[in-house]
Amino acid sequence: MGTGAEKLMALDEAIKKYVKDGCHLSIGGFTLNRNPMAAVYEIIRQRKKRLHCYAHSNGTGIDELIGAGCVSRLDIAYGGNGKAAPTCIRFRAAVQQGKIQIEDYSNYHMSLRFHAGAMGLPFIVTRSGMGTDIVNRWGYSREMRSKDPKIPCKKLEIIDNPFEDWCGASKVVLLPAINPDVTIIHVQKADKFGTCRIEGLTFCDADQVKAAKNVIITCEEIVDTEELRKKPEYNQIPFIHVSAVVHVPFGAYPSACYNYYDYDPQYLNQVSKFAKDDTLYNDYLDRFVYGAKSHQGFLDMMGTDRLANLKADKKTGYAVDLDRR
Amino acid sequence: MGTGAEKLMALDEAIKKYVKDGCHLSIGGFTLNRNPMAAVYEIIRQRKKRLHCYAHSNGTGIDELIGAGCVSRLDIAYGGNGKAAPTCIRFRAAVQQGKIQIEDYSNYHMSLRFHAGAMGLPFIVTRSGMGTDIVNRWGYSREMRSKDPKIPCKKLEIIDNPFEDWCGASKVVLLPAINPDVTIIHVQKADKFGTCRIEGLTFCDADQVKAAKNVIITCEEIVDTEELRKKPEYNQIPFIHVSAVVHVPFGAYPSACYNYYDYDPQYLNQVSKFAKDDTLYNDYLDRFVYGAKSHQGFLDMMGTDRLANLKADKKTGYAVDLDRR
Amino acid sequence: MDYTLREMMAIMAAREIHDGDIVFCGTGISMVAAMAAKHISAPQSIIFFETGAIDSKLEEIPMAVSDSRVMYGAASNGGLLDAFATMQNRITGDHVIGILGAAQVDKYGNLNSTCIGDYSNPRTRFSGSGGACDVASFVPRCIIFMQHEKRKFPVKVDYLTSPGYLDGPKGRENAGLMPGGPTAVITNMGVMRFDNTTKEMYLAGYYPGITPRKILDNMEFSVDISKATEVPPPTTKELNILREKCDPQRLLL
Amino acid sequence: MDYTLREMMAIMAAREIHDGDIVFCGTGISMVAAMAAKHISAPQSIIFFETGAIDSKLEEIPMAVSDSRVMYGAASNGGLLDAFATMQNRITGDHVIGILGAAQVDKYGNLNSTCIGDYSNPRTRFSGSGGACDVASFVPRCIIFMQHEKRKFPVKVDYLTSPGYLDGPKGRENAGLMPGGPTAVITNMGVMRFDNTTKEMYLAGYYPGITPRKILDNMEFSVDISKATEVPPPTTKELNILREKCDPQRLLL
Repeated sequence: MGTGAEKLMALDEAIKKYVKDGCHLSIGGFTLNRNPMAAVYEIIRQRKKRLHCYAHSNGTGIDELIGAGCVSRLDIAYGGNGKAAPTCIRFRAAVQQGKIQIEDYSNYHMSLRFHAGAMGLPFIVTRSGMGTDIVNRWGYSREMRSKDPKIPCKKLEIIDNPFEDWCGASKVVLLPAINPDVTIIHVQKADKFGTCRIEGLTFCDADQVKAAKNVIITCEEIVDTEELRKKPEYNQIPFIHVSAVVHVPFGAYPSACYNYYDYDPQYLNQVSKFAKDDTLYNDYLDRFVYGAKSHQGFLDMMGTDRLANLKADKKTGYAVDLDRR
Repeated sequence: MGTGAEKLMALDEAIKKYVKDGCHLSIGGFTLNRNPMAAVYEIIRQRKKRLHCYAHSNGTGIDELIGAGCVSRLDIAYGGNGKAAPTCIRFRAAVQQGKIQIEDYSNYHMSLRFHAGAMGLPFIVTRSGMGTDIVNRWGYSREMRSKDPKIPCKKLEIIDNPFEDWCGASKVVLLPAINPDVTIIHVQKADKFGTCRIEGLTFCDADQVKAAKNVIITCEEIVDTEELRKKPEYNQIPFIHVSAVVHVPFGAYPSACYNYYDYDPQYLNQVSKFAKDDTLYNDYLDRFVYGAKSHQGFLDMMGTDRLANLKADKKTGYAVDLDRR
Repeated sequence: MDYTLREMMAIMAAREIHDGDIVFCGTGISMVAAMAAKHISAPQSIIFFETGAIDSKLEEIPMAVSDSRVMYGAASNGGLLDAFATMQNRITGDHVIGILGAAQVDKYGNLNSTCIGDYSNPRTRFSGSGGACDVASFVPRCIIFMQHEKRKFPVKVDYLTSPGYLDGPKGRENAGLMPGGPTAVITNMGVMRFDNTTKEMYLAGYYPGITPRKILDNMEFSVDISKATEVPPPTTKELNILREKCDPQRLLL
Repeated sequence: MDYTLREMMAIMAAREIHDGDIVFCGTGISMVAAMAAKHISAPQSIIFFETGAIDSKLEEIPMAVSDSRVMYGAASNGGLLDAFATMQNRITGDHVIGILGAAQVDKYGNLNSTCIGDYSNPRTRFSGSGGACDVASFVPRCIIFMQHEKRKFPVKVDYLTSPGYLDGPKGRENAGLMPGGPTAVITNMGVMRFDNTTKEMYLAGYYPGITPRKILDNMEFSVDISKATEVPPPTTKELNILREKCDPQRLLL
C-alpha cells in the first residue's frame, strides 16, 4: 500500500528498506521474461537470508536467489528456464541437497493464490489437481504450519460442491491466499508515484502486487504522470498499491523485457554452465554479482555492444534473428 | 464459443439466432454507459418473452427490456439510471405489480458470479453481505429452484473458513456461478472474427462474455484484424469466445460509448416521463421501438444534429459542456 | 454568506475525509462532497468508483458512476472486480472511506435501499444495493447521507441491504464481517455518530437554526442528544470552492 | 526422404490436431508440432500458451512460453489466469488439446514431472508441474511426448504430477475431476493410445524399423500390442513444411 506521495528511490535503498531477512517475497515475470533481475542481484549483494519465496514460474530470478543462499522456503509450481536449464540447476541442487524446504503447486494454483490475496479472500476455488500428489502430498508439515502464523494451517482442502452438481462439479479444491510481505516486479513504464504500464503479457504481476503488503517497482522508464493518464485503461497497477519506484534501465537483464530487449542466451547458457558446480557457481557470484557492486556495474561488464545486440525490434518487440543457440 | 471463422451478421439475424424465448441473458455496460441498446431494441421488436436476465447495474438496457414485457426473471444488484431515473421506473413498476420475479444481489456479488462462470467454477467466494437480507432473503424459493435445472439449488451458502482464521476471516459467503445462454455487449472496436477492444472502463463485460454459451458483439467499428493484433494486450476478448459480430454505429445510444458519443440526457429524461404511465410507455414503445423498424430507423428519428451534439471530444472521450439537465 | 442545506451537507461530509483517504463515491451529492474535500482540506485524497476508475480527475461532474466523465485522467480504469477487490483487500481497503445514501437507516446504522413493505411483495421498490452492501461490508469508515424524516429513521429497516453494526456490539464479528460500520450520518438537520461501546446512533451536531428536539421529532427511534453541539456553518472559502470548483454548472447542488 | 526421430514425433503429434482445435503448447517439440499442424492440416487451429497469448503468429520459435515471441500478432495477450480459465471453463475448454512432456508415465497415462525418489528427499528433482497438472485436469484431449526408456514407463510414477486416468475407469470421476485424460503418447518408437473401457495404455502404432517387441523391452509395464500397425512415415510435404516453415533455424529439431 502506498499513498499519493512520490516514491522514487535508489535500488539499494528500496531493497534495504523493504526486503528483510526472513520475509515473505514474490517476484514478477515468468521464466525468461521480465524477472526483476536488478533487484534479485541487489538482494544477493545485500546477503538477505531465510526468505520465504512464492513462485509460479520465475525461472532466472528464483534460481539465482536460491543459488546465492537467500532462500529457505519456496512455494513453487515450476523451476525451469527455457533451453538453458529445463530444470533450474541451483534449484535442483538445493532440493536434492535438502538445503531448502519446498511445497509444490501448479501454475494455476499459484496464480489463483495470488489472485485470492489480491482480492482479500482467505482462499480460492479450483478444479485442478484432484487425485494428484500436488493435492495429496504436502511439502510443509502440519507441525511446522502450526508453529508459524505466516503459513496457512493446511496446504489445501477438498470439499463437496455445496451447490449439488452445479456446473458439473462434484468436488473442488480450496487453496489458501498468499499475501507476501514484499512483491518486486519489473515493468516497462511507471510514473514517480508508482502507476505502472506493463506491455505485452502481464503474467501474474498485477495480482502479485495487489496481494503484497509492500511493493517495489523497477522500471525501464519513468514516464510523466500526465502521459500515463491519457490512457488509464492501459495501466494495470494504480499507484495506491506501490511503496517504492526505482528507475533501472535493463532491470530485467539477462531476462527479456518486451519492446525493450530480448533475453541474453549467451549469458543464460554461461550461468547454466557455472551452476552445475558449487565452486564454479560461487566464483560466478563473486565475479558477476558481488563483484559488480551495482546493476550498472554489471551492465558495464557486459558491454554496450552485447546489450545493443539484444535491442528489441520495434515491430515484434524482440531481437529478430538473434543467435539463440 | 466460436471458431476462427468470420462472424459478421445483421443484428436481426443475430438476435433471431441466439436469443430464444425463455433463454438466460446478460447484457454488458453499466447504467448510462455501453448498454447494447441496438440489440435491446431489436429483442423488443422481435417480441422475445420469458427471458431470465442477469444484471449488476444495466440501467437503461434492462429497464427497456422489462418495460416491453420481455423479462420474467431477474437476478439484479441495481436498477437505477442516473439522474433521469434514480430507480428504474419500469423495473420498479414491474416489481411492485408482481410482473417479474427477482432476486437481489450486490454489484460485487453479481460481478463475482460472472467471474466464476468465466473461470468454469461452480461457485466463488466473498466476504460481502453477511448479516444482511441480501444473504438472508431469497427471491427464488427452494421449490422453484428444485424444478428448474438452470437455476442453482441455493441462492448462496455461508461456510466457516476451512483455514482457521487465515486472512482474518471467520466465515465466507459462497455464490453460485452464472453461465448465461447468451451475453450481448457493445464495444468500440472489433474485427470480423470477434476479437474486441473495449476503450475506457470495462465494467464486467469480459467476464460476462467468457461465462456465456453464445456471445453477440455489437460494435462501433469493424477494424482490420492486423490492426487489432498490433497491440494484443489491449484486446480484452479474443475471438474464441464470440458467436456473432454486428456492426452497429451508435449501437449503445441513448447510453454513452466512451470516445465515440455521450449519453443523451434529453432522450433519457423523455423515456422517464413516458415510463411513469403504462399507456404512455406503450405509446413510446410503439413509436420509438416498434415504429423504428431498425436501429438506423431509430437514429434517423433522432436526427443527425442531435447525434452530432453528443459526439465525444477527442481528449476527454465525452461531450464537453453538454447540456445535461 | 447564505448557503443551502444541500451545500451544508456536502461540506459536512467533506470535513469527514482525511488527507490520504481513498474515497468511494456514489452518484449525486457524494461526488460533490468528495470533490470538495479534495479541493479544500484533503488534496491527497483519492476519488474512486465501483466501476473501476481510480483517482479520477473529474473535470466535469459525472451523473452516474458509469459516466465517461469518471474515466478522465484516472490512474487506471479497470472494472468492477478491481474496484471491489481494492476494498475487500485489507491492505488497501483499510484506507477507504465510503459515502452512501439509503431510503432507511436504523439506530445501528443498517441501511435499506431495496424496498418498503414485504420483500416478496413490496409497496415501494428502490434501486437495490448496487455496490452499497459491498462497501458497507468491507471498509472501516462510512459516511451516510439521509434526509431527516420519521419514516427514514425507523426502529427496524424493512430490508437490511447494507450492514451497519447489525444488532449492536459484536454484531459484525458474529456475522463474519470485517470490522467497520458507519462513522457519521449526515442529514439536512445535523450529524449523527455512533457510540464506541453500544454502537448506537447519537446526535453529535445540529445545524444553525435546528434544535435537537426537532431532529428527534423526525425520527421513529430516539437517540442520545446530550453530547450534541451546534455545528459551525460552511465558511466562505468552503462555499466558494464548492460552487466554483466542484459544481459550477449547478447540476447537483 | 530421410527424417530424424524428432521430426517423426513432431509430425505424429501434428496429425492428432484437428482443424478448429485450441492447442495448448509448452516449450520445445510441442511448439513445433503445433506449428506443423497449423501449416499442414489444421489451418484454423489456434495456438495458445499458459502465459496468456491466444492465437500467436509465431514468426520465430519461442524458447519458453514466456518468450516475447509468443506475443507477436496474437489475438490477445492476457495473463495466467486468463489462460487457465480458458481451459477450466467448459465452453472453451472442451475445444482445447494439450501437449505435454514428462519424466515418467504409467499405464493410465498419469505423469510425473516433479521428482524421482521420495518427494520429501528426492534423488532427482525436475522442474515441477508448471501448468501441466492444470491442463491434464481440465482438457478433454492430451498428447504426451516421451522418450521410450524403461525407467520412463514405470509401473507406478514416483510422484503423480498430472492426472491421466488415475487408477482406471471412473478414476477421474471419483477424484472429482472433469472427464478427459491423455489420448496419445508419442515416443521415439511409436504411438500408444488408451483403451476406451479399461483406460489402459496400448500400442497403437510403431515407426518403420521399430518392432512392438523392442517397444515392450523399453517399458517397465506391459501393454497390449495386438492392435499395433506400422505408422506411415512423414511425407515429403510434411517434412518440407516442418523444416522450412516451422523451424528454419533448427533450434528445436
